[in-house]
Amino acid sequence: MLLADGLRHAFGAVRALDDVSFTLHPGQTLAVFGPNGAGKTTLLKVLAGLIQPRGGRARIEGGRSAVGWIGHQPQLYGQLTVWENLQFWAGLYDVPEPAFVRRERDLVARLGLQAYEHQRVRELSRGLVQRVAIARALIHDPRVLLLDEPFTGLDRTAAEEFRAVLAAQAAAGRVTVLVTHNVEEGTELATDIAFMRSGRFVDMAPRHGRGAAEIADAYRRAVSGG
Amino acid sequence: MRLLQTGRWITVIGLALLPAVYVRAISFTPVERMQGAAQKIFYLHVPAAIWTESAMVLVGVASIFFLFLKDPRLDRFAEASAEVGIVFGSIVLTTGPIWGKPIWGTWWTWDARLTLTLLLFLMYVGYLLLRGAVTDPGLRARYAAVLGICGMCLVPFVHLSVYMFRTLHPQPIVLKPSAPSLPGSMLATLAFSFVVFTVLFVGFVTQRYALSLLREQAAPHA
Amino acid sequence: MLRHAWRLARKDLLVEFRSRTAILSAVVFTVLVLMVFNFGRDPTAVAAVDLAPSILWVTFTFAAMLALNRAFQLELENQALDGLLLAPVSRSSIYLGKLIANLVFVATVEGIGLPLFALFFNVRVVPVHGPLVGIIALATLGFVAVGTLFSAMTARTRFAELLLPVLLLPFMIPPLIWAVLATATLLAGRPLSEAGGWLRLLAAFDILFVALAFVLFPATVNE
Amino acid sequence: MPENTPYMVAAYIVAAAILVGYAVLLYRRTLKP
Repeated sequence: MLLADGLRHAFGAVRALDDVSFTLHPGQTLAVFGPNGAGKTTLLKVLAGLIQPRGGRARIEGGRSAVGWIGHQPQLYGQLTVWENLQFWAGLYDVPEPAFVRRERDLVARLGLQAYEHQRVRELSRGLVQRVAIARALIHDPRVLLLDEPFTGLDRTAAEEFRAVLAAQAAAGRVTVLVTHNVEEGTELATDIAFMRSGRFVDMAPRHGRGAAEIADAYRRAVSGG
Repeated sequence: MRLLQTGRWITVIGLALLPAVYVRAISFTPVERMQGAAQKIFYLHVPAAIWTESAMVLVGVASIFFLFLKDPRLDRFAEASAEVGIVFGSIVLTTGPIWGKPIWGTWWTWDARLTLTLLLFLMYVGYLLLRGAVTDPGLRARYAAVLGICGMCLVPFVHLSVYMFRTLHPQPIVLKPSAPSLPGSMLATLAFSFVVFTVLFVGFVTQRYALSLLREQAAPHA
Repeated sequence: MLRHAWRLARKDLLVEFRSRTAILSAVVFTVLVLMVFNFGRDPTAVAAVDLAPSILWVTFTFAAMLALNRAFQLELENQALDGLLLAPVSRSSIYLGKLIANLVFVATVEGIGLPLFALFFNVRVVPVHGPLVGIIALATLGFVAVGTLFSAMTARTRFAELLLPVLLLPFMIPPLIWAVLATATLLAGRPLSEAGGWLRLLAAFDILFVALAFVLFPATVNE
Repeated sequence: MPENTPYMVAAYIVAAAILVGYAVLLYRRTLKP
């Protein structure tokens, strides 16, 4: 469960978050669309606990160890192999050895990384690195997944695979918050849609099966009109 | 801007009193037998040195409170006193050698007071360089605070190590715990000079503080 | 906390010794500085023994400086700092991890530099190697504790390589003074007790600045 | 008593120059922040 209650934050004079509140329950995936600088990344960082908000509070059941983060920076060490990276990060999340071995083998299989397990991350392609980043974010079995523009730099097939993995995660009862300025990418995954402009939720509603095109013009109306 | 006006007025008063200090030191205070006229540099050198060191303590204390209260005013004050610390430090680093040349025969001596001031001066420069190198105001303020606190904590260690290393500096006449061995009139002149330097310090810091306030209002960071 | 710190340190050292560029360049740098000292003095004018403490400590100061520049570079090159901050790991264990990694790195360089120093300047180090290593450890801890804290700040600025030395050197001077004096006493064969005052100062410096670094480190990473 | 008045004069001039110089610099900087 994830709760955002009256979140406010500002960098100097610029208001990054202006009274943002919502609650998400397991299985829900919220896609937040908004132009660059609307405060999307700030929102994610506040939810993840990277930034202390000036006002209001964000609460995630299970605290920081229940949070998985995938951003355009893979958070991996190029010199280390895939396995070493996963082991390092799992260690930080205090994943017990047997659980680590089981989860690592399962994630590597599901993400098709068996052939690269002992290769240094530096030598992998962008698509593969993104998959390792996903494995890293899921290695400690987080209840909440925070995704910051995860599709950037991915070609069509890699994006497709990525969506498949995320869909499986939602089914497994995880809460996901996806932040992107690209409406087409985020829509299929979402159970709820929110439009964000200059730190405020202009609109937030369940998707009710609306397609990407429909959401796109609702987005244009909301962002320009408001 | 009211603050700027007060800062300017204080500085003007300070500068107006400065000639009074000069006159008093030069003509109304006895010449010291052993060192001759050069000893009168003492009346400028010591107050400036005291303020150079105190400015670092002010930066440190303001930084400590800043880390707790996150109040930008403290950060501005720390920056202002660091810059004024450099100004007073440069006075010490110029008058010191000028005083040293006739007395000890060399322009620069690694004695306690000068070495400490040089280190303080370099730390102020480092402090302002760090501030210059970081654009994001929040980050800059926090980094400057961390450095300011470390700087303040280093001062006592510099005192200890430099005094122990070797010192040519005449025993600290005024600061000696026992009764100051300065005749009344000299001590009075020193006190008067110290007051004027204090006025100048306050005037400069107030103006510099107001300046960064104006800069922030003029171009609020994106 | 220690567990996480050790895991972090192991990762740093694994990456550092796997890429080997940093450790090799630090060692080569140390040897070169020793050579510069050797050719930089007129052997007839100044006896090696008198100059030895300063040579040793200037070399170690700059070797430590080199290593500390790399401290947080790792996180930045791999853009993994956010990952560390996100993990349920206390800020002080991140600092402790970095501190341990840097200490091991600098100790390795010093471990190679010391025998070479003794060789190049035929200083009889063996009889006093015990207390000498003690002095080196005390001073290095002081350097690296402050250096790790500062490199967490300078790593993200534009000209980190220049800024770190400028910020760090004033903090290295007091420990450098005491270490040189203590080393001189030792190499001159006088009992260690004579250097007691300096060692106490070194210890006091270490305790204060390690504690200070632990307290201040979160301020350098938390937004 | 050694005759070294010129040193005193030099030091006094330098100190005054720095103080007045900084005051002017500050004044000019505060005119156009």
